Amino acid sequence: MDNLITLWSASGLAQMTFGQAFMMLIGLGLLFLAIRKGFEPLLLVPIGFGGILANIPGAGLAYSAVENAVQGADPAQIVELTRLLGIVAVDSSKELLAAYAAVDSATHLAIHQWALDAGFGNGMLYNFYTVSIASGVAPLVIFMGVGAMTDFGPLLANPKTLFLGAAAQFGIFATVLGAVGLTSVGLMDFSIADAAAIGIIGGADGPTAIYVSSILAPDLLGAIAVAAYSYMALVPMIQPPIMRALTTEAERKIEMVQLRPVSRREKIVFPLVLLILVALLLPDAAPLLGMFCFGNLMKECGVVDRLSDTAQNALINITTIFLGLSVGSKLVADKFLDINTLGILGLGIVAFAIGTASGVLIAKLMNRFGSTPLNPLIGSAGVSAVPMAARVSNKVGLEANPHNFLLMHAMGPNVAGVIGSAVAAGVMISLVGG
Amino acid sequence: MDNLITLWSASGLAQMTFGQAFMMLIGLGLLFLAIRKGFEPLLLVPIGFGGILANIPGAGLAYSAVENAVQGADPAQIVELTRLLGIVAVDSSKELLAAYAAVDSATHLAIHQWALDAGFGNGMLYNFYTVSIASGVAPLVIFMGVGAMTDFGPLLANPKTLFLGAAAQFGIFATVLGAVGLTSVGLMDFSIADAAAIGIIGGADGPTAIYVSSILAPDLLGAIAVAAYSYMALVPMIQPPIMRALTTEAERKIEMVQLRPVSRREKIVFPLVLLILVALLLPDAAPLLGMFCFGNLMKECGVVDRLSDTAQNALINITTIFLGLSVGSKLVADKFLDINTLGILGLGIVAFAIGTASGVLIAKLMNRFGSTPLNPLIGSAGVSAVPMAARVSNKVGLEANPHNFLLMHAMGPNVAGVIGSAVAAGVMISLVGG
Amino acid sequence: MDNLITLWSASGLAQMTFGQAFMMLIGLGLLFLAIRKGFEPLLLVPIGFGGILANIPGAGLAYSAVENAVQGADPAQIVELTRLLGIVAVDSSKELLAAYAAVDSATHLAIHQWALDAGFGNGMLYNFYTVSIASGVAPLVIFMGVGAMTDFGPLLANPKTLFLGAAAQFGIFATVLGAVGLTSVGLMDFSIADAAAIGIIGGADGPTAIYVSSILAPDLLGAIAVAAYSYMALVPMIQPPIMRALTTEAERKIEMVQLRPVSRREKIVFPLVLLILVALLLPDAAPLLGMFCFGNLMKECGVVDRLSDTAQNALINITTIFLGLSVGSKLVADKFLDINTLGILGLGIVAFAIGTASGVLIAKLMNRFGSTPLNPLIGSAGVSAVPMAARVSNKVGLEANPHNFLLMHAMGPNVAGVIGSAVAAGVMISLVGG
Amino acid sequence: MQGNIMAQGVELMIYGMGTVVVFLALLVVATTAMSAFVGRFFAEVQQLPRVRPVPARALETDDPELVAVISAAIHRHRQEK
Amino acid sequence: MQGNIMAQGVELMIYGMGTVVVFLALLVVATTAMSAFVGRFFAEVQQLPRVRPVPARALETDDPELVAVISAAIHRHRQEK
Amino acid sequence: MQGNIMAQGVELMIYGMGTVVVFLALLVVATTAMSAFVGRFFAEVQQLPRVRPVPARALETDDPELVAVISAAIHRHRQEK
Ligand code: NA
Ligand code: NA
Ligand code: NA
Repeated sequence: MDNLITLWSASGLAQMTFGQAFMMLIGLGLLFLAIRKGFEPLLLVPIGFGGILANIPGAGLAYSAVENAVQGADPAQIVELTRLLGIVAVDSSKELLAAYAAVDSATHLAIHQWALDAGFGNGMLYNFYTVSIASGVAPLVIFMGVGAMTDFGPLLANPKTLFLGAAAQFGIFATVLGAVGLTSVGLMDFSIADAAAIGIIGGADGPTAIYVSSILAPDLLGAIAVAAYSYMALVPMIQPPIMRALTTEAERKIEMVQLRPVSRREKIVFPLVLLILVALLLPDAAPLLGMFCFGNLMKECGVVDRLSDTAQNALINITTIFLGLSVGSKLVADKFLDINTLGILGLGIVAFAIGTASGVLIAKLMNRFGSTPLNPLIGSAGVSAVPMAARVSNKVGLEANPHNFLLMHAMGPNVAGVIGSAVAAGVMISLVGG
Repeated sequence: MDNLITLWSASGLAQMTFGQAFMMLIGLGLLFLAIRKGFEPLLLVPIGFGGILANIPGAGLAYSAVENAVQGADPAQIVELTRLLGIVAVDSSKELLAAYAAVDSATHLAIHQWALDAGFGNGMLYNFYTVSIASGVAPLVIFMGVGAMTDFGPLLANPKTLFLGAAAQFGIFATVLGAVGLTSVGLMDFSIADAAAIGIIGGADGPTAIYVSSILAPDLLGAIAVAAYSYMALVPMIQPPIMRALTTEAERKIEMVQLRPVSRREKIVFPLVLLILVALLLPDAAPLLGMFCFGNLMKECGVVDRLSDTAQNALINITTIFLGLSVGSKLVADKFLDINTLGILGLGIVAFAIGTASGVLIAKLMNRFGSTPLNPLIGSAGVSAVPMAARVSNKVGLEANPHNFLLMHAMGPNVAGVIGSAVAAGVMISLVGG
Repeated sequence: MDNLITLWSASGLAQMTFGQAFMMLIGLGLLFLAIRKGFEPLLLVPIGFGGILANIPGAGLAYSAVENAVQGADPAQIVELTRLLGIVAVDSSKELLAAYAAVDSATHLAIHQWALDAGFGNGMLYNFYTVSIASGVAPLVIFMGVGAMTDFGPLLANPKTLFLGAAAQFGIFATVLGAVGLTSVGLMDFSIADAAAIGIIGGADGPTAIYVSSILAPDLLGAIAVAAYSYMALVPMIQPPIMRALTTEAERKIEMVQLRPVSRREKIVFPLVLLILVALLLPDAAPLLGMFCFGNLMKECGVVDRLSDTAQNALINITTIFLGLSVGSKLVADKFLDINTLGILGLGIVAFAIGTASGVLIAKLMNRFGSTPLNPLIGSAGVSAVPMAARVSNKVGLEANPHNFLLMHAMGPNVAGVIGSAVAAGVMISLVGG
Repeated sequence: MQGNIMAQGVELMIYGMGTVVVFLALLVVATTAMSAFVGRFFAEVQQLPRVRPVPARALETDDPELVAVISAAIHRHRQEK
Repeated sequence: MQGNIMAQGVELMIYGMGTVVVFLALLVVATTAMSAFVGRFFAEVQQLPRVRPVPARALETDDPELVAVISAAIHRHRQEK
Repeated sequence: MQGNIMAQGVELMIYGMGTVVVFLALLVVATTAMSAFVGRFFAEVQQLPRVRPVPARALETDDPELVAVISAAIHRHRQEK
């Protein structure tokens, strides 16, 4: 009979909260979008599934040993915990965890040991998160793989398109302003670090967003990653109306001159040039852009093809699986269900829209004052979202002029946008991190 | 001359114990079975080789820094150790390690630091074990890969076969009873957690057995894993006599109706249904079945094929290599050579036999009271041992009736058995773990 | 304005030292050699790139949290650090770090926690180094992969060539003598452990050199690895003059008898024979040779091809990427730019030369006193540098006699050299390690 | 104590086997219901070769030249029909 | 305090966007210079199929028989020319 | 002290080189013995293409349809002979 009670009280039904049930539906919703609607399935399938796992009541898969112990320990153990924390008794688990977050590393270790001695352990997803994201390694490895898949040829053929990649990053900083604005009018409660992490959604680059969030605002990482990947999938819906509204029919018809061929040596030297520039100017962007350049050098140099192939396949796939599940661990109800999440989702789409608009407007400017014709539609590709945004430029261009293939031209600003948002990430980490 | 003595006393010959020599022969024997007889070579080659490595005298590859230090430290260092342990001097290394096992986490850390300061380190295999098995990650990753290789089509076409997968798990619990029985008559010395871990051999599922043992009875893990994989390889010898004994010729001739086609959508939704049921009823089975369902969803959803391919190839292979070597580390003589190991080997084969019999008998029952004909031979496939047990059903069926292809029908109970033993694992962890 | 100062003082230009700039040029030079000249690109591309990353001023990618904190902490925090170290105030970061290196593990932990609390973290490359090299796992995994790629057929057909693999290891020990000689005349400052690690360059085997250095002389690892891989790439230039100088035209023309066919069973049993011999005689070589034999057994046994394929491809490639970047982290200016590095580079090439000469001379001896003809040119292949050294033997042989294909005959001493240097590594770890 | 572990074993068997049976029985019900539901409301045209939807945006930066070439080829092919 | 965070946001925007633009502008300059330099001093014969230099020594122990066979074939081929 | 390290180096050379030679000499003996033993008692029919024994149970859940189809094909093939 005791066993029956043990089994029942250990069951999910007996412990399910409304928030957990709701978050499991959110997880199923993400899976639906990924599988049925094709929303960035490589990330949203693991994220959605991880989100369901994280919210299984009683399993504590997304919690650390300490969090699991705080929820499950008996009163005598909690007394010991408050002694270790050096506080008087508090009312709720939430306050205990807040007190835990405030103590120094030595006390953290002591309390972790207390949790182990009390028979609690880290949840599976918490371990995945620690190893893959908190360490920073998973986004960096994915960035290396993306580097090994990126062709800088179109960018090298027309380096001016780097300005478009810069312009579109305005979406990032406008969103920062939006986030602090919502905070200053009292609607939300974001710190400046939170605002910076939210802004990076506008970079339209998944690994960069996850990397920055993991440093500046780990609590918001779930919402930021979900927003970033969802809106990237929505780029074909978000961008065209903005692009049409800001350009004339005549501008959309502009045909661009054929790109010059780019030599292999230029492609080999380019990642090194970029790396040196990062080293001289923005060391805080070195991990992200360094790994990106390393991947690209492996691809272009032609003498380490087996490493490049692995970086583009086995390694990036393995990392993606664990990264996705780890992001899912941040969809745990008591962290995700918060008014701030709504703010993040709202601000994220604004970021995409502003980035698109800035790119198009600067492209118009460059067309007006430049010597060679430049179709403003390729400006929107500067938000990154590689290669979707470039395809959108191509598609909108074809609507206006069926002989106008903009794809190759849009790849320049598109990969420039990746560099631009990594630079923005470095600035933010430098100014508000640490 | 001193160097010559150093070299000689560091050599294996000077330090070899009888137990180590014997275990190296066991390791060679496992390699022979794997390579020459085809016994589950993917696991038994690494396990056998790891077993040899673990028993290399003087190398201490399977020991932690503390174990190595306890064996190698000088008297002054041992005095310091007893002081840290808060005990008076003891006679043997064994007692020191028992005292070490009893202290709390903070003291564990202090003693680990003492070992490092004394110049000792973790052995290579000990590190592999810690990272891959003690963390729980390797069995889970393998289960994810198995999920990505599993086709639930035959099960979905005939869900009633899930009952056969349930029935065959009786082998697990009968073995638990056997283990506690041997203990209560004083022949063996198993705790209830040990008994549960031994029982899981009857689940005929390697990663499940390793996962459960690593939580409930890490000391028995070597014997349990070796038993589980060896008996799985022996399924074609263990099962047929039992199947023939419990069925009539007429029953073995029963032809089953063709399975209905199963739609892709059913296959996509099924892992989610299973996951939700686990979440509601048995959170302690969530890591195992969660990863299994995740792998299966990746396979079936059709939009993340590159992740699914990696889960089925590079990732599962890498994990298998380290899992196997880590299991081998538990074949170290002073842990493996124990009367309990014989008990485990004996109980394991009983578990397989009882599981087979239960599956066949319940299948007979279902055939008698069900509306559609059901060949009792597919009941034995409920023990798992995928896909060997299903092939055995097919083969024994063909002997009785050369036109009777049972393979597809037996795949239903076969994969049901995987689910069934993972559920049993969850119950056991819930009831006797922690 | 403050932000502008923050950004400027965080920039690389403001913090660049001459040493860092110089090391970045060294990194570019290694990339040039790897990409343009084909110098061991699989290792030197990651090493060179890692070297550049390690020297990015202000990024601290190659430093631990403690090193970063010592360089960046404010005076109050440094006071706290000296209190933890139990020393009075010191003048330079270098002295602080020396004091840190001298304290026990518990104090290391306390100071690591101090660094975390002060807001500093491990650099990316430092983490890579810790996980891949300091743990020992990366060189071992690469050695397993090399084992899975090695064919012992030619060695088994003519086991006497093992003596050539032994003879060429004289380069290792002669170099040890050179290193201690330079120290005893006061030109360099190497400990006996340093000398042993430097000697292993003469083993002409990358993973062995990195494994030994990581245990005996981690500070010299960068220079040792760079020397080892560079000189391996230079084997076609270093060896031929020595080979020609030590042999007569008649000797170089010697044709060898066709190798006997070797059965599959011999190939399966050989790695086990080698393993047992290691276990009995030299346990300190067990990790290296154990993993090597394991890889080879996986390849030859024919029943775990999926594991063998993964060991030769995805796993070794992933490990190579991180191993290379980690070695690069040791090219950080304040560790690499040292008079000792010049000594290492000089001694390394001497080691290759002496190893080559010893191999050729012993081969001459064996030819004179043996019953079957033995071309002394295959002796040089005993240094390892697989398969480059064997190709060099073949090429020099063809020059003297266009019908004389020595490649297969040279593969015997070539793989024997791998075993020989792993044995030498074991002796050294046994005698001067720990 | 020895009798005690026997009792624990019996209990573990009863509750364990019970849970396994109940769980899998519920799974039979849920699976059957799911199949009926999917079959009724989301029936696929069966037996068609499985269509793999192209991911909306693969992780990789596709080769744009290839995309352009293929687009052109498809375009021509459609016009020729 | 609330006004303070607004000011911080504005500052972050100014310095952040400024850095992005300056950095990418410098990259335009550096890239253009690099392309000119490479084009002038290290020009490739363009449009040739990309030659992948064989690594001097691959990690693997090549199959020596294969090497021998290929060497012989190349040798014969050259002589026949 | 400086002379001391020289002595240590000489010692390391003597014992190290000695161990390498002794170890590889023993390996020559062991290998030769092993080859003789295998050749005498476990001789293979040589030069046959290497047969890869199918693992008794691969990790994967094989495609059962494929297995059935292949089984049938083999069956028919044998009967037709
Ligand atoms: Na971007
Ligand atoms: Na089972
Ligand atoms: Na060597």
